[in-house]
Amino acid sequence: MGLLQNVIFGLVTGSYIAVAAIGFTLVYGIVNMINFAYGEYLTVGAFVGLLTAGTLPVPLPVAVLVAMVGGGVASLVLARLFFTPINHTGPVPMLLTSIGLGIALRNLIRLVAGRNARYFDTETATFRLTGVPDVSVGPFDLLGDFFVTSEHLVVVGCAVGVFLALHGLLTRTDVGIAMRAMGDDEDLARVRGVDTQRIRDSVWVLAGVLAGLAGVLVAIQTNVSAGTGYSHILQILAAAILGGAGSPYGAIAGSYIIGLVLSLSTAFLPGGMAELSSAMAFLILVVVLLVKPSGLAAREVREA
Amino acid sequence: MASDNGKTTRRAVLKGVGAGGLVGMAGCLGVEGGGEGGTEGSGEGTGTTGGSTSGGGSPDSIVFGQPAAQTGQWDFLQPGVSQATDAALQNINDAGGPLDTEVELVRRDTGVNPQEARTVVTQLVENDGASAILGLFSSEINPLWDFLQEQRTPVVTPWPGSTFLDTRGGDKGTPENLDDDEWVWRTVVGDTVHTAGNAKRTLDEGYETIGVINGNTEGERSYVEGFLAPYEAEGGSVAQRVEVGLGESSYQSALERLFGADFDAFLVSLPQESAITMLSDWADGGYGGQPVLSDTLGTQAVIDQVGDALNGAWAASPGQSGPNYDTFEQAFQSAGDAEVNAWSPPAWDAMHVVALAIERAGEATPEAIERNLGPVSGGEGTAVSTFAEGKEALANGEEVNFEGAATPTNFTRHGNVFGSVTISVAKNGEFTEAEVIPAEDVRGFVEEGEY
Amino acid sequence: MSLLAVENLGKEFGGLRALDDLSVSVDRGELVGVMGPNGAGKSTFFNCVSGVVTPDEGRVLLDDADVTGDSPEALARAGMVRTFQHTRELETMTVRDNVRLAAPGQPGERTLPALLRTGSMRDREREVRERADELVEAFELDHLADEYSGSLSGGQRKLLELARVLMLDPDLLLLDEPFAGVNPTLTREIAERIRALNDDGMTVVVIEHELETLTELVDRLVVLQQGSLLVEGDPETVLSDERVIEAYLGE
Amino acid sequence: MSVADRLPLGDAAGNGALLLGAVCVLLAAVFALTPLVVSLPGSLYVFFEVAILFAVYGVLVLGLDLQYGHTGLVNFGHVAFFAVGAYAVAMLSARDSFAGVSLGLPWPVALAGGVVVAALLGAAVGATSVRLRDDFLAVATLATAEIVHSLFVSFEGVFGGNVGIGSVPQPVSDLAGDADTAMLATLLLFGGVTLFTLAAVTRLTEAPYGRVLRAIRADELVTRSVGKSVLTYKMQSFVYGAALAGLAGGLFALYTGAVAPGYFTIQVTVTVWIGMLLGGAANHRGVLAGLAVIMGLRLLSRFALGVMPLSADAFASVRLVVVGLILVAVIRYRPAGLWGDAEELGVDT
Repeated sequence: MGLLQNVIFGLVTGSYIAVAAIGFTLVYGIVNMINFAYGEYLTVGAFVGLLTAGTLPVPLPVAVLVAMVGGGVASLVLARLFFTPINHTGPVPMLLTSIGLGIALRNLIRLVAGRNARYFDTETATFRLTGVPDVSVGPFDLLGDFFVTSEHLVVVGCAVGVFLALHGLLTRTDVGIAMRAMGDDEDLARVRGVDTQRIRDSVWVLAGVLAGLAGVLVAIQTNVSAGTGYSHILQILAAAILGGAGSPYGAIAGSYIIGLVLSLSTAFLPGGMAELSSAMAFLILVVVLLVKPSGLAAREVREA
Repeated sequence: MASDNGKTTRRAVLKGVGAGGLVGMAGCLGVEGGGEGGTEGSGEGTGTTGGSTSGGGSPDSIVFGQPAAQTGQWDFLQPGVSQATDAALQNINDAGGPLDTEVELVRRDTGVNPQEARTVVTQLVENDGASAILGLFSSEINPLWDFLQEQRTPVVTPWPGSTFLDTRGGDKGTPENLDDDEWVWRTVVGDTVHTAGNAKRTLDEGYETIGVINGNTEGERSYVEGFLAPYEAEGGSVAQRVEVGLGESSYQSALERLFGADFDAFLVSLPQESAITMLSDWADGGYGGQPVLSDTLGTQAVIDQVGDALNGAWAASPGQSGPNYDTFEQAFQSAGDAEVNAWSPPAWDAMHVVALAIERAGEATPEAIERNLGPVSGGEGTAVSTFAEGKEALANGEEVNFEGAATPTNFTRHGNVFGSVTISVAKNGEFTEAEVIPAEDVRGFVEEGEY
Repeated sequence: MSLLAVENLGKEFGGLRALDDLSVSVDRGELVGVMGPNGAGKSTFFNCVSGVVTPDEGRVLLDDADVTGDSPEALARAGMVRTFQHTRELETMTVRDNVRLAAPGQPGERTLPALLRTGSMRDREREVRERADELVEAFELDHLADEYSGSLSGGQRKLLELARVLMLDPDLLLLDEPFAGVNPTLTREIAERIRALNDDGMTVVVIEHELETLTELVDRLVVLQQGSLLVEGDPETVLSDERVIEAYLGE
Repeated sequence: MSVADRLPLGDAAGNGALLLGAVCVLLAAVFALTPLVVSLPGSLYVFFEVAILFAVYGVLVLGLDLQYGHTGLVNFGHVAFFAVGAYAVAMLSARDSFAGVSLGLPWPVALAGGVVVAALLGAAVGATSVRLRDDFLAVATLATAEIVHSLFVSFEGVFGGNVGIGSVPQPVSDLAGDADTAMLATLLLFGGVTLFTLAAVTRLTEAPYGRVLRAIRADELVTRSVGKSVLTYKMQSFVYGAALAGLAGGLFALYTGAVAPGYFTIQVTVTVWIGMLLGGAANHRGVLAGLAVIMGLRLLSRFALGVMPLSADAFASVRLVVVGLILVAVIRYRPAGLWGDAEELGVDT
């Protein structure tokens, strides 16, 4: 069993978790809520992408862009309808509202779109590297032959693109700088003349755009159905909290850790324990919350 | 038959000695005292009946209940089963219906959740007056086993492959005697049996070592266990087995682990969507090897999504080799645009045996249906493929033997069916039937009385 | 002998030194004022002493016992009780319940007596109620006794907080800006009450940003600057100290 | 509920529930232990079924209300403790289950074991998690529930996988004999247990004990600064809630005669949470009433199938959409629930 190959798989998995987790964690940082309905935003994006690719004669990348726009619009509308009016009530009512909204959205999607899984028609090419020496340690090989597929490259490429764009946004643009200021201290930001509602809206849109992208990426790899996003929400949440809730850079790190752990635990856990690999993300989440609730980014999460 | 013309209580009154009357409790509780002590075992007593059926002549209405997966884990399979059920219903009612009465079907969502299923079954039996239940999954039947026995209403279901049912259910070969009955029947071949057909094919093709990848739910595990028992008994061995969760976005690590071992063929037991993801990953990774697919995977969608890499893969399906599959298929196609799945033909069969049981019994009570499911499905009678044929034969005083779409529908003493197993091989973008392993060959793998 | 002794206390927050080698002691029966410009470390000093924050260095002695790092609840039970700069009312509880809550030694706060409604719980509760009613009345909150404390005005909150801590009958009372945001009339009233408590033998330490009231009230003043002790002594001496004047003017 | 005096010193709070509970249990005993039989109209069975489930969930919601309504602990993994209690009881008492471990111990021993195991899990989760901020505690408990669920599914040899554990004794059915009498006796017995639970939590929360819990919900630091060991109380509250969930799980297992992962999905948590919020957290009778409303609505919606202009498929989805929107609407428009006290809960209306 080649470690290198499994690391590649882990990085791919981590990539689409990361795209989604950034959106999730930005909402957490700015709006101060855990949005449990966020998985449904992925589903919405995936369906928008599928519909576009299926009905219009446009190439897939255009469909992806449409999905991102669709996700952004959906996110803003939902926020305005459900979350903005209760912004002042604190994290717990917001969390509960998002849980209710998630149930409603998921079933609404099922009602409208039906229950069958749909697929994107894509072609995949595989690039294989052979002749890589095995560097054996016990039963494991550190290197060994490996392959990547065009799908892998697209997913990782999209993720890297998102990271770069995000970094640019947060450091170079007024909106991004205001976002960071607001994440640090909302009152101070307001005093300094930041239009906090506008920033919140921007974050909702950004989160929706990222969810749309992540939704399509997941859908290309698997399929689209009403449960697509929901089945990923706990991984996204685990990644965001692992990275330090509210920190986009932390979320990226958290996502790759989750991706690697999922991949490596599936590959290397002893026989009887392999079944645990699906629970691994949650195990990490619980451990992080216990040991270092502030996550990797080490933001102060103090009570009182 | 004549012995059971009166109204019967659905629940056995086993005890009733010396009870005092608690009169006037809230008005809604009828309290019975004394009078029918010690009728242990007969399971019969006079009392109220919850259903709307009555003995003798044409009942006002006949209701079948269908617990369904309109939401929940397997909801994507429901359209194929609903459409098959509706097609059968149409077919039955077009022929005048059992006892010249139109059958009404009430379908209620269980979300594949045992708790909901319990409520749904109660409501179907007690409020909707269903005289038979035509649904329920293994994951609902197993935890509700005792409860279903108490209902004393036949459950004839197209879904469960579970080995749990191998030695449970049916009339134990004694149709008239209800005491030993276990009220659950399935018109789908159990995993123990048809998997044996697949195992046989795998061995016949010379694959003596396999890898196994399966999902972690009851259906997937039970398939693998059904496969491995005869496979290993006949000399095959398992090089590696990997169990995975369903609906994951990637199975590449699991494949990496699986193919770390040395084997020629690998068995896939996953629901369709997860299997497509997994097989796409497998194709992309170029792992090679002969794929052996579980019954549910012989579908066009699998080939369409996975592509040419799947050429040569075979699926063994028990669900479409009944003597009258064509009759079913025709009716199914004209009933809507849902895709046929492995449980559609069994759903058709279930409707038919129940309707025929009513026609033969001359009444539509649950007990009467239970007594007649065995007689109309097996034995010496005139072979019939539709309700209309059966109704006519019965009217002529003949016995009938329903030959179904999924299997010949000959219930074993445990309420199970045997059938031949169809091997379909993927070739040039579609599955083509390559071989039919006759029921008799498969039967050899299963001990008499153990199924 | 000193009731409270603080020795070489140090505390750092993210590279910022909030307390730096601070040593202060308070004798039994004293009424001490702690002052200093914003950021001088007054609140951190209280937080370290009352167990809300654990100091990085140094020791806190209460009645000669080392209580460094002890929890606030343990310290409260040991006789040292504090209030907060921004009044922290239990807003979702009534004024009465706010005061009653603080009562020590209530067996009904344990599971079994609560479930069994033991006699000892009821007897104690009767005493608690009497005492709480006395305090509520004494602080002229009786007309608000059944209101949720969330509806009180700022001054009333200060009074309620005082009533609540007095329920504990503390040996040492730490008051964090008891006059902040309170009108002059009420300020005088609160000051008188503090004086009276001190006269009855309670040791009191008051942090205050406002100089005027504080200097009239206390026996001794401690001035902090940048986490260290700047000056201490009787109010007049301290207020005329050049360094103090500079510290305040320089602000 | 009077806000002025939580502790009526003369007449003991919760005595009504205690008395009524005793009557219920006595009646249950009469039906179960004597040869008396009843026969119920079949059309009412479904209501009895749901009423029995309501009694079980009632114990759950009371435990949750102790944790959240009074102490402010956001436990979003309540189903885990319910499931663990049920599985422990099933595994200890089952005889020859088709799958998984079955030890065949007498059911009273098993029931006690179930409560203890659930309480221990509560202690383990509590010890590590109650320090967390509200929403993080919600996430930690939710993740715990997911882990527990996947353990039950994965370790087939121990927990029976998806089949679960069967052949669990059903003492009430065995004693009562016929099904109708058993159903009534079960409802009375479980109703009695729920009322006892109501009495117990009412006594706890109306005693000075409850004053401390509510103070913790309001402001932990203040509560500590007046000498209360907040962590101890939070732990106790969490463990009591978990133990009650374990009790509910045990009763459930002994009623259904089988446990399986399908019984213990996140749906259970969502249902009791909606019930609690709808009724009004911190009001014991309110949360029971809220639970009754949501479970009643779901039951009645089953009967709406015939009159709604929708296909059965669409109806199934619409039902769940409505459930989700109820949760959203309650939080937005009745944040204190139907019978909760907005000021006491510190919410705007």
